[in-house]
Amino acid sequence: MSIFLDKNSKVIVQGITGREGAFHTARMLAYGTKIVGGVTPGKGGTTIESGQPVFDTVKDAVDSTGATHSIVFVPPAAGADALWEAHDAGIQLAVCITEGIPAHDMMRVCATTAGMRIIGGNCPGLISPGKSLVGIMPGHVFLEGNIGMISRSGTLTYEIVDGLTRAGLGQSTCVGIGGDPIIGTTFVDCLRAFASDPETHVVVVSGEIGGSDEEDAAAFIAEHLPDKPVVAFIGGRSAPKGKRLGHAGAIISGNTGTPESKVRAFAAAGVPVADRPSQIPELVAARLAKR
Amino acid sequence: MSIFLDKNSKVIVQGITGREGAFHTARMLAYGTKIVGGVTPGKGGTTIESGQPVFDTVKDAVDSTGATHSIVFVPPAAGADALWEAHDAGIQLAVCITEGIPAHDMMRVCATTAGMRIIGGNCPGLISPGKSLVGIMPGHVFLEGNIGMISRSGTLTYEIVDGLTRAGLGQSTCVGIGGDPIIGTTFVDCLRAFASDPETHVVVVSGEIGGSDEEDAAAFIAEHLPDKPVVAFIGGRSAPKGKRLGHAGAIISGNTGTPESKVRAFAAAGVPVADRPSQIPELVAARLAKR
Amino acid sequence: MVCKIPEPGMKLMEYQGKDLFRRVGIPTPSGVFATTAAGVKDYIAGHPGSWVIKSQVMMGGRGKAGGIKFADDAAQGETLARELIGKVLKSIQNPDGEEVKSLLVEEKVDIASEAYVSITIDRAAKKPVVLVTAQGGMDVEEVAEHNPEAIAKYWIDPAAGYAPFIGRRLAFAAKLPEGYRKAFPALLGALYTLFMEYGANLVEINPLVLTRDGRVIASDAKVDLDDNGLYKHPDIAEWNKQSPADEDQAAAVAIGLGMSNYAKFDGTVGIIANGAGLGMGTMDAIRSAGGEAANFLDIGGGAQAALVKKSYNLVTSDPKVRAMFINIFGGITRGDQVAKGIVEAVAGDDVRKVPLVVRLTGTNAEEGRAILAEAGFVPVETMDEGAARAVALAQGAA
Amino acid sequence: MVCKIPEPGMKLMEYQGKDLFRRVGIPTPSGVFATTAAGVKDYIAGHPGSWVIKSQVMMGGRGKAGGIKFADDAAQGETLARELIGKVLKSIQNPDGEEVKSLLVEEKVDIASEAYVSITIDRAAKKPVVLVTAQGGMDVEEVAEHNPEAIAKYWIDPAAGYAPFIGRRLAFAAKLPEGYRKAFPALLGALYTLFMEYGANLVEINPLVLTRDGRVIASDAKVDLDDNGLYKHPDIAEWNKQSPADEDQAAAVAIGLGMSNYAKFDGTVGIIANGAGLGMGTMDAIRSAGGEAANFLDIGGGAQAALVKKSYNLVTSDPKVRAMFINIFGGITRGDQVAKGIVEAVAGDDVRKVPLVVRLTGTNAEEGRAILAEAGFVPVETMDEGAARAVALAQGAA
Repeated sequence: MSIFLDKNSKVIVQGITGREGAFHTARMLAYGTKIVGGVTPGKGGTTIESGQPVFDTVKDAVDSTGATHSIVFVPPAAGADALWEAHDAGIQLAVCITEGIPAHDMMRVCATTAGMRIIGGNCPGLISPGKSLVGIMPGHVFLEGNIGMISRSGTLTYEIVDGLTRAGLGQSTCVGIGGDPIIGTTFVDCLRAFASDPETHVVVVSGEIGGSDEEDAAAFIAEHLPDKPVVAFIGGRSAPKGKRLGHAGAIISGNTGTPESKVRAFAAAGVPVADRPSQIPELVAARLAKR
Repeated sequence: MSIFLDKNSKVIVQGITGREGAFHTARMLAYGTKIVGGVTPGKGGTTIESGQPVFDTVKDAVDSTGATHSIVFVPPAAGADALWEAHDAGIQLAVCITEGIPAHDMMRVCATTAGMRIIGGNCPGLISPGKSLVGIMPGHVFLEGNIGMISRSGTLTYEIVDGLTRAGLGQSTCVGIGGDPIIGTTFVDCLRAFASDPETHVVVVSGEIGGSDEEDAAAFIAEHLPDKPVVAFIGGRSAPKGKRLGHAGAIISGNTGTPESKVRAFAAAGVPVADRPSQIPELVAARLAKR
Repeated sequence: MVCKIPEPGMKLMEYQGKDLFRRVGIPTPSGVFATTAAGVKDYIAGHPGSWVIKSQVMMGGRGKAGGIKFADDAAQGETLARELIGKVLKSIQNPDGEEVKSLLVEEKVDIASEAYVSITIDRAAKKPVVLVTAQGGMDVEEVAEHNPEAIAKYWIDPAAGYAPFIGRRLAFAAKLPEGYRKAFPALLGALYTLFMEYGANLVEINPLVLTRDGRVIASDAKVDLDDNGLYKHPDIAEWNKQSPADEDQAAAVAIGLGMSNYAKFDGTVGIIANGAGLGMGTMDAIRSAGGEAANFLDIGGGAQAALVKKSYNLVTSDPKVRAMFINIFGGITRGDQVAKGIVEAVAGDDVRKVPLVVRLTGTNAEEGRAILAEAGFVPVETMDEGAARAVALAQGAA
Repeated sequence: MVCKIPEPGMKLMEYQGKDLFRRVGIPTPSGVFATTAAGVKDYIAGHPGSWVIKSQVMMGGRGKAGGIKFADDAAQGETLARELIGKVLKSIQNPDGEEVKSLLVEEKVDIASEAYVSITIDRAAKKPVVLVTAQGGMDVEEVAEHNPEAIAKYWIDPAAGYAPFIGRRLAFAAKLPEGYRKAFPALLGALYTLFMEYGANLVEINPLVLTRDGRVIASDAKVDLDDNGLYKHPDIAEWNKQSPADEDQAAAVAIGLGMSNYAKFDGTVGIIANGAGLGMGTMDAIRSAGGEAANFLDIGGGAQAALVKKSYNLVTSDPKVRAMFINIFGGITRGDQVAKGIVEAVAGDDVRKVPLVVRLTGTNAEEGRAILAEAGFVPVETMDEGAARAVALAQGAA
């Protein structure tokens, strides 16, 4: 099993004829993703080289293909619009690759797209290895298996997964939740989904300094995932302490977002934290052995 | 039984120390309504003559009293704000007496207060005779019983109910849904509630020319209320045909809002339409006799 | 109220609508507003070229009625303007005609294509609805009747608001020519901003012109504002005071009623009621009794004595009124206040007295009936009874 | 990125923040912005009275650092301005100090009370959060620590937006003095408009002053804008170009990176990585290997060869850099493009050459490795290995 995405998920590409859209559409198709079409306004009625139809609007695409998943490759200024269009057309899950969508647009998007799961923005996407890839991840790094993976960073995900795969530890689903300030799906959302996936045996959470997502994840794990082992990594622990954003930031969550507070939170939840990505496979293997 | 309101409903009054608010609070208390407090910003901590506490905010009032119902007596420019405040504080049903809230404010209110039922604006409120009155209706006209009543107009409601009461036909709940262009609760919403109230035996729908609520109600009755007799009245049938609002209005619904179209719709749904309010009691009695 | 289906509003003249268009960034033709022939002459003299001179009237069909002219120089412009100003335009929609008091002089654009776009309120959906068709420049109702699939519709969620994909989708669905596509999403966004910010019942651009040089321009402007929202824009509310579009509205506002609380009809029985529903019901009862209402007047909720008196005077100022039926069922309106107003109204020397039938029940009815009794009035018991008596009095007095 | 927790942004000076305040209708003290002592003198000469002269700096604690003065006439104003302009202010928060380049001259208001209000983004809730306390004029973090219940909070639903009850509730909850109550809901609404329209990470008024004559005025202004939204306001983006607040940001933007994609540190190992996460992970790996990173540089997704070359030059322009570790795991970034950029960068005569370790894997890694091999580079296999080698090279070169 997998979460959010399986081999039957029908996917459309928003921005399919753009430079990045076209490049990654070909890669996703090569991986086996069921890409049923794409959207580029003004190019409706044409097809891309590999034969998939192009539509003027997401609604046309969904009506014609029955797509449930979408992946968004558009410039940041068009990102919110693309997500609203996907929601309006009935898309159930949208992966937003676009980086740098204004945070205030994203707050409004998140508040007005109930019923649609958004992954990202500024994320590498979603992969259920051996089944489907909706993202820009290098598919060959991944291996089908039972490890769930959630990460704020794209390239760090590949780094960690590469290690897992080399150690023979395949993955059920890997979710790059994205690095922008406001993202659609959090660690907790993913952990909740993994919790009810019997074929995910261990979950790897790859966090970063800043924000409070990791602390929230740790609290969720402690309360709701007693039987699902979790292993964590926190990137940026060597970074010099940065300037703070004004005064108000830290007061809201009562949380400093420092590496120490994150490591402490995971430790309290019984989650081992790797010092380096390369340590993760052994931590995972140890947890698997205990099952 | 009754819909929307029963004798245990805890009610607060928004604008309790204003002229209309104070006047109708006294009348509602006299009727037996469980008014547990009210709101007037800046008068928090005081009490009204009859002893109910006044709060600065709806949240304070709800937190202190456990109120679930609210009735709004504020100027039109403050109407939308009052409804948002009620929703935000967890009120479940708000009766909006205020007339003339801008339609665009109300569209936004209706789109952003999911979970709270709004009756009105520009409505006379809600009464479950013998149990509770949340509105400005003259309580003595009403009689406890088994007739449900829904009306777009305030004073026409009293007219019709007066006739029912004189004929010994008591009412379960009477809802004045309000006459403003955008209202929170429609005929159909009320019919749906009456449909599952076993102690409402006949429903009276009092409509008006214009709009398409009556046609929608007729369609709903035909489909969902096979076993609940309904009697209707359409006010304004003698009105000269008015000017139309631009071109676009009629095109949306494909509906002219004329008395003829409304009478036709009700007839098609098996609903007798009274020519005068004074005919309603006999139509109701006939329907009751057939049960 | 009954006469302004679906809802009461303040209609703007074309030049006023275009003023709002410019505030939100919708392109309009260049030009000038003029109230004199000299003004037209001076403008064209200063801006040589071909100009359209458009009569500023509320009525539909002004083109067919001869209200739109073309001028190629200042002298011609002056002549045409002199012809138009003061002219009474008549059309099928408006057989009584409407006098031209002002003109809009606009650049004559080279039209490649004409589209139609409007936003209005869908009361049932509680949402703004956008209509777009590529068949602009003609009556959209005809398009709706003969070619309904040519009209693309979209209901905007007021919580999410407008997003450009809505304009894109509509442009494709309505098959607008490609030249519209780039400008349309932003233009519709601006129109939605106008619709929401200014509280419009209707905003309509017909035609929305695509020029041969690739511009997309609002060639006409129809804007109808919700009068309940006018308080947010005192400058625009002022426009209406300067030139009220409707005499009945103006009369109602003058005595402190809402602008849609009064309307004059052709009958002989004057009516005052509290509440639009009861007012309409009273009109129906008058007709059932064999008469016709002279008016609709809703004193609204919570009316005080002074307003009742003013309303009495307004209704009886219509010489057709032969009898009056005041029908009050008190809820928020209190019977004693109404009774006091009636007594005061009829007591004055400055009022036209007509046979009066009063029906008073509901909140504080006892007190009210006592006040009336003291002044020598005996109220009737029911609406039907009151209607019958008022009709008889009106006919007897005829 | 790592150095601007919680998110990168463009901080405005007080006078710029107040410019935005005035655009949305938030009252600010009267006064003038000046960059010369003569400007201060002239203004006070033309507007006799008591004036506050405030140094325009980004740092906190400018009052304690002597950056705020009071003048009662033009001559005094000139003298004080001359003292302040060019002065380097130092505070605990900013031991390096910041040079004063401009001043804000403002009316000295008669303070009855000082409150605090801010709006910032709660990333976890995905909503704007408002903080209000009656204890204005002091450090809100101290209030939060010692008297947390004095801070009232409200999370605004971005779909519903702001409504006046929010301001009322916060004013009551924070126990603001009664004098604030009338003005506060509209003022907070304006602040929310600014926050959303201009895309602010933070808007803060501290203190929000209630004057003895009953006005409510924003006495200070702290505004931090999300740089991702700056494209919507080119006039404001221009402010930043004129005086970049941060040298690293300016350097990043100059070569076409995002303003938070580069930051300089104290170590000796230069870093280029693709992705902020991998960049941070690479820094961690350098420390694990016993070294320290000289910088953070994220070339972002989909970087082309030219950008890689410019990034190489930027990192090596720091003389502390003794070795370079380029760590690429290709996803949207293609290994061949990066390899090409590395080869081009190092081929130039105009670059400072430092020992270079490259790790290249992921998308188009094979092609990239072929390009590198052709140019004589042998990439390492893993990040740990690359970090270890780069640290060794940096230390060997020392």
